[in-house]
Amino acid sequence: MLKTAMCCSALAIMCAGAAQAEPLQVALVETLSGSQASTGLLYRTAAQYGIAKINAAGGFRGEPIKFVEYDSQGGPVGAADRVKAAIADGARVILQGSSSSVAGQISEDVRKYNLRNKGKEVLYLNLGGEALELTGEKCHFHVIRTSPNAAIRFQTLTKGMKELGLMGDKVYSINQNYSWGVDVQSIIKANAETVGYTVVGETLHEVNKIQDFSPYVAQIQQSGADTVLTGNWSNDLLLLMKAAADAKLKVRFGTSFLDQPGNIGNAGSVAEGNVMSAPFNPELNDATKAFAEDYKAKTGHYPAYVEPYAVFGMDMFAAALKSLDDATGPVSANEIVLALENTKIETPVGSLSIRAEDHQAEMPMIIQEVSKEAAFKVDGTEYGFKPLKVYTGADSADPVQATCKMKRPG
Amino acid sequence: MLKKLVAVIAVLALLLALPALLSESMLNASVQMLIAALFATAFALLCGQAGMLSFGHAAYFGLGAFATVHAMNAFGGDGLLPTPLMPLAGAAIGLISGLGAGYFSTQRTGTYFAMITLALAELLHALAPHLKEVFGGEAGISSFRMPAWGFEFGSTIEIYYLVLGWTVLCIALLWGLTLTPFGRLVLGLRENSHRLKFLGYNTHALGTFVFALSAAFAGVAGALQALNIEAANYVVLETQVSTAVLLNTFIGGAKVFFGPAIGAAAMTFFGHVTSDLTRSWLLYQGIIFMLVMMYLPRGIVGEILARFRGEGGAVNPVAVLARFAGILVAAAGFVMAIELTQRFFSTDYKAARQAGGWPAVEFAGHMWAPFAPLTWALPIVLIAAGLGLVTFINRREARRQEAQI
Amino acid sequence: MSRDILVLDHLCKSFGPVEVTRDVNLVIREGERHALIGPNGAGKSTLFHLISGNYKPTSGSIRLDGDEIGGLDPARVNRRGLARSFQITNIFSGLSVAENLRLAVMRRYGLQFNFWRRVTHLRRVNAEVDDLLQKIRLTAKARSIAGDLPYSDQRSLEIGMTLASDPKVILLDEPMAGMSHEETEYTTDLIRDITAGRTLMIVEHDMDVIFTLADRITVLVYGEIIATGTPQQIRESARVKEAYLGEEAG
Amino acid sequence: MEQIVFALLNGVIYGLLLFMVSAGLTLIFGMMGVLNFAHASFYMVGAYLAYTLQPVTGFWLAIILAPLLVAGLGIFVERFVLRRVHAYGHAHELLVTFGLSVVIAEVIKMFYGNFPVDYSVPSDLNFSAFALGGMEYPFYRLFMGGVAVVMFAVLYLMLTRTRVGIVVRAAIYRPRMVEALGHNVPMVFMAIFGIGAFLAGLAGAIAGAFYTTNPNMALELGVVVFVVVVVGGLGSMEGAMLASIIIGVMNSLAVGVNVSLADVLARVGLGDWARETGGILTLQLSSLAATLPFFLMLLVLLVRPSGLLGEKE
Repeated sequence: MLKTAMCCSALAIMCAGAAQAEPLQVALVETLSGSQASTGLLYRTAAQYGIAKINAAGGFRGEPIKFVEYDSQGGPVGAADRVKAAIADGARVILQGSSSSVAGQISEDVRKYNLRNKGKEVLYLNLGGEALELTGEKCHFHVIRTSPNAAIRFQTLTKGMKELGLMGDKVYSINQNYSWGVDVQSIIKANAETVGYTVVGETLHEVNKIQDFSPYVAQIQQSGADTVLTGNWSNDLLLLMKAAADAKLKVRFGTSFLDQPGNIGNAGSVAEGNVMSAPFNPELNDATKAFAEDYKAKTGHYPAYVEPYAVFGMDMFAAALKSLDDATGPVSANEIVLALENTKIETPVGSLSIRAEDHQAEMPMIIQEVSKEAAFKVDGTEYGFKPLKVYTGADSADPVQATCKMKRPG
Repeated sequence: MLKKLVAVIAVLALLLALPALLSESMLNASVQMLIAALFATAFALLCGQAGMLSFGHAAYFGLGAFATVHAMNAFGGDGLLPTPLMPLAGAAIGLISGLGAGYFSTQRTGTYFAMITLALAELLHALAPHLKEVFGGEAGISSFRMPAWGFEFGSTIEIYYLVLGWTVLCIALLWGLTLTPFGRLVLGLRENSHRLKFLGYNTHALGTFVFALSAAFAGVAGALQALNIEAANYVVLETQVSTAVLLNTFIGGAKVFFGPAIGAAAMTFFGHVTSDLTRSWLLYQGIIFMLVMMYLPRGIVGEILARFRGEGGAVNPVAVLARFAGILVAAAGFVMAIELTQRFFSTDYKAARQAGGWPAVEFAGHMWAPFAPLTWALPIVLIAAGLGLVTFINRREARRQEAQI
Repeated sequence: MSRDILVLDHLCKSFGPVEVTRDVNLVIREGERHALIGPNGAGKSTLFHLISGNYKPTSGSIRLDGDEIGGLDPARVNRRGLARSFQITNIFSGLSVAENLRLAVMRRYGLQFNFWRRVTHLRRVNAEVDDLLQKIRLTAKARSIAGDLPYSDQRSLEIGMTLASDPKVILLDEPMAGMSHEETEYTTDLIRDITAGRTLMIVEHDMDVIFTLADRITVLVYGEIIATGTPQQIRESARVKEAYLGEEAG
Repeated sequence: MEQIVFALLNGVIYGLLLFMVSAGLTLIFGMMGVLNFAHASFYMVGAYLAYTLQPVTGFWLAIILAPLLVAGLGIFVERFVLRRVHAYGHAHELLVTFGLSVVIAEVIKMFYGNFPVDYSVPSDLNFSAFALGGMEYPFYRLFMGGVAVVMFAVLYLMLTRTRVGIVVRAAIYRPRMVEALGHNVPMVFMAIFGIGAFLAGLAGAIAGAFYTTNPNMALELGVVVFVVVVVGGLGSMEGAMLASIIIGVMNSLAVGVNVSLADVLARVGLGDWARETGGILTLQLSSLAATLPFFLMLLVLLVRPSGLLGEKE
């Protein structure tokens, strides 16, 4: 079945202002058009998949969940506008994931809205904004992050690479110069002693502006590093790897977003042997295989990049709703948050739970490498991701940040 | 004169009554439209009236937004600068930065002027994320509207009236400006700045000052946006913001006073509605813009006004209606072709093809198979019929006018 | 005898290696109509550009009523009391005729950075504009867009705008260029009318105009003055004849 | 030492790529006074077309056919879009090409999706040309540089040695005069537009395989190309070449320079103060590599507005 029949919000606009809709309304506020749309569209697919599952299982309190999409048109400004529209249209839950800056804006918008509208609170389910401050100084009761963050990704990555013997002693850290990249860089430095490596060089470069990475590669070469750790994504990762390969630089890359669609297809053999820490791998076990196949049957492609954990986040949400399903009538966001704090689910990769102190999800992380031996090939190449090691949620968890001072209701 | 007055009062009354007529979500869209309208009107002072095409007005809009957020955090909504007066902070920073930027950029004209404004804005945009104290890094700076003067400023309605008040005030001031000696000199600057020099005017000072005024009002628009979303993020300094206001201004008509405001409001509304309806809305926006540039060079409002003034001969209502009908039919066909193509190439369709074969897709309540002749014949027939009608009317009108002469 | 209003003293201008104005010494007396003639490329326009501030002199001085104006920008030169017209029509073609003149008049009333008065309520400025309209015989077309006017009317407007800043010295650069015989006669009358009591310096190719209009004439050849005198003197000057005939023969 | 050689070589070759794209733009800008916003879109279209053709025709034919198709697109745009708005002035021409760039990007996304497509260097070209100090230098980079140099030579000879070139150069400076002399200037414009589009398309077809082919590639390169044209001086082919290489080398060298204003101020004893003040003063040059061209452009515009080798303002 083709699901292009989106709920058009123009209609919603016209009938809003009428009585609040009975079914629970969930709004996806994502960048769905323009130059930054690619990731937003993946979150959309995952969210649709998750909602369809809930509704197939009977919805919530006898009604299917009403799912509405809003195009935030790029940045935080558009998102702020669309969040207002979504709430005005009756949405009680906001989903978003593709950008930390948008996540920060939505988090603040939800906080302010809830302060002003006691009893009509809204929940923001952050499916992928990974900046540390979202569960640090910006944390508050009505935001839940179901994705990993910089700390989770890079402490598992460094530990895993070291234990697997994939990391040398000399590490070069190259990252994008904004909060995410800065977070990653500081974690790489912080872990150097405990894991056992030296950072021989570090670079912060401009985000998505550099066409030619060869100067950076020359720097890496000069530093004598054998391992490059980078939180880069999209073009910045691809061009960096390609430039390294062109210079025949003999280093291994440790990354977090290598599985973005198109990356392996574009990098080809260049990516072989590079390592990634991510919350999913399809060939881990039968459950992951079944999930991957089911996802492909519904959406046309295997779950990749942000999609798996966005789906698991939706599963988490579904489980929390299920625990509230015994009553009738409308549900409050506070109830959903409390239920989420108490929910622990088994995803195909392992158990997933939300930490009550800062609302960061604890989830298993899988160290994997790009290899021809992988069962699930990506981008139509002969390569895929071969799982090497699994860290459970407890193993991978980062400590709660001291800056998070969450006020709980009541 | 009386007619104009009646029209202004009617529009104002409608704007005042909007909160009672619209849903909250639509009211929120109206706030965006008002801000865009003010920004475009401020921009048009420079680009339409003074004839200086700026590619970097996002800078002043953004600086206004940041100044306001800092002011909100510093004053907490009372004291010297209570919440309703916050836009003054935006105006001040816009004026100051505009004087500086204007001083440099107005030393050149034409494309060079445009390139300097572009470079200045790009520099600011590139530096901003590195200056965390001022611009808050990529998370931006957040704030909170504090109550003042007995208002909470919590609800959309209160914000609407606040934004409406400022927008009407600023547009009125800009309108008033066109009636003053300075306003007329600005037109002289556009028409022939070289001649102005030989009439004893300091054109560089004039240019700098127009630039600064335009930046100041753009700063107010930025301030209103900051008040509305209670935050500022360096993405407001992006090139897209500069180009959006440019497009809005020219779609409305840069040289007609209310053209930019109407264009901006219309395009904001268009984006608001279509972005949730179709993935291809940016494509439509681009095409609309190109068509306006090619066929309505004075902008939509500008062309309508020119017709009212009787340019291009007497208006034949039947011909106008027929042309409209033709354009609508062709547009329908075109939209259908685009939407179907978009659907057949989408990832959703790939998913649907998992089962094998070439399933049909839904559009406008019908299912269309990719290889059915009707699927493609219908849009082609619609486009041909629509354009054919327009061409036919145009030829007939041309003949009629020839006959009259 | 009237005083010297405009004095050019050893004025030189070169563009790179090319000397366009060579050691020009010239005195214009207050109230006279002084014509500047010379073959094409003699540097007449350059001289106007130098006096009006469009070019900066390489060396030498230009004094207006005793004050040095050489090297000042055009706006300052204008404010010192010297206005000029252009060979190629140079008006605000998108604005109305009255608006063109108003812009030209306003400056003298200090109305540059004025944001509080309405242009329609500037009584003295508008009175002056009406007066000018009458002088240049365009009252009936006051509200027409300047760019839509016929060529000769545009030329009249050009002269009107030059006059509007009430200058001590007026420079007219080929005001009759491209005009028919009737139009030329009409414009000659107009110029005589409106420059009564002012100092005029004019560049023109039409010798009939020059010899009926000018009190004195200066002949410029290859950037150098070869003669200055009354029309009678110029007519009889051997050097002028030689220069002109030589030019035309070649 | 090897580092510097590598950096210079990389810079020069990146500069040569910039030149390939900006060559057409500067010709068009010089002749018509139009900054063609859609020019970088031609670069993108070239890459996508070559990617599409490659499986059918093979790499070599694809990188020849794709630019030809792009040239056709350019001619179409000139004839049916630009010529129409020509009478309304430069602002309109510029804006209509801006609209066109949006349309092209959206159409590309409609057919190819949002992610980069897997267009890459064919394996038989994927070898290193030489090694220096432990780093190997990819042959394909030299190939890109070589194509650009050949292109420059051909263009230069064409413009200076042929009759057509003389007409074109004359049309850049005095379009009316050339028209009066009986040359068909609109035809010349159209041809130049086609050639410019061809060059951009060629650059895209070649560079798209080396870098990435994605829907944002026009956006990324577009503004830098403007900078090249303005810095080089409009209409000046040699200027474009010079500016491209300056920007390329600057880009490449700046990355290795970890100097901030604070370090400079430390020379005069203000280092501590600067570091405490932070902000812009402690910003390292290397993190601003992509911003430097704008500094350069600003500087050139304010000091020498006609550009490095431009002749008219």
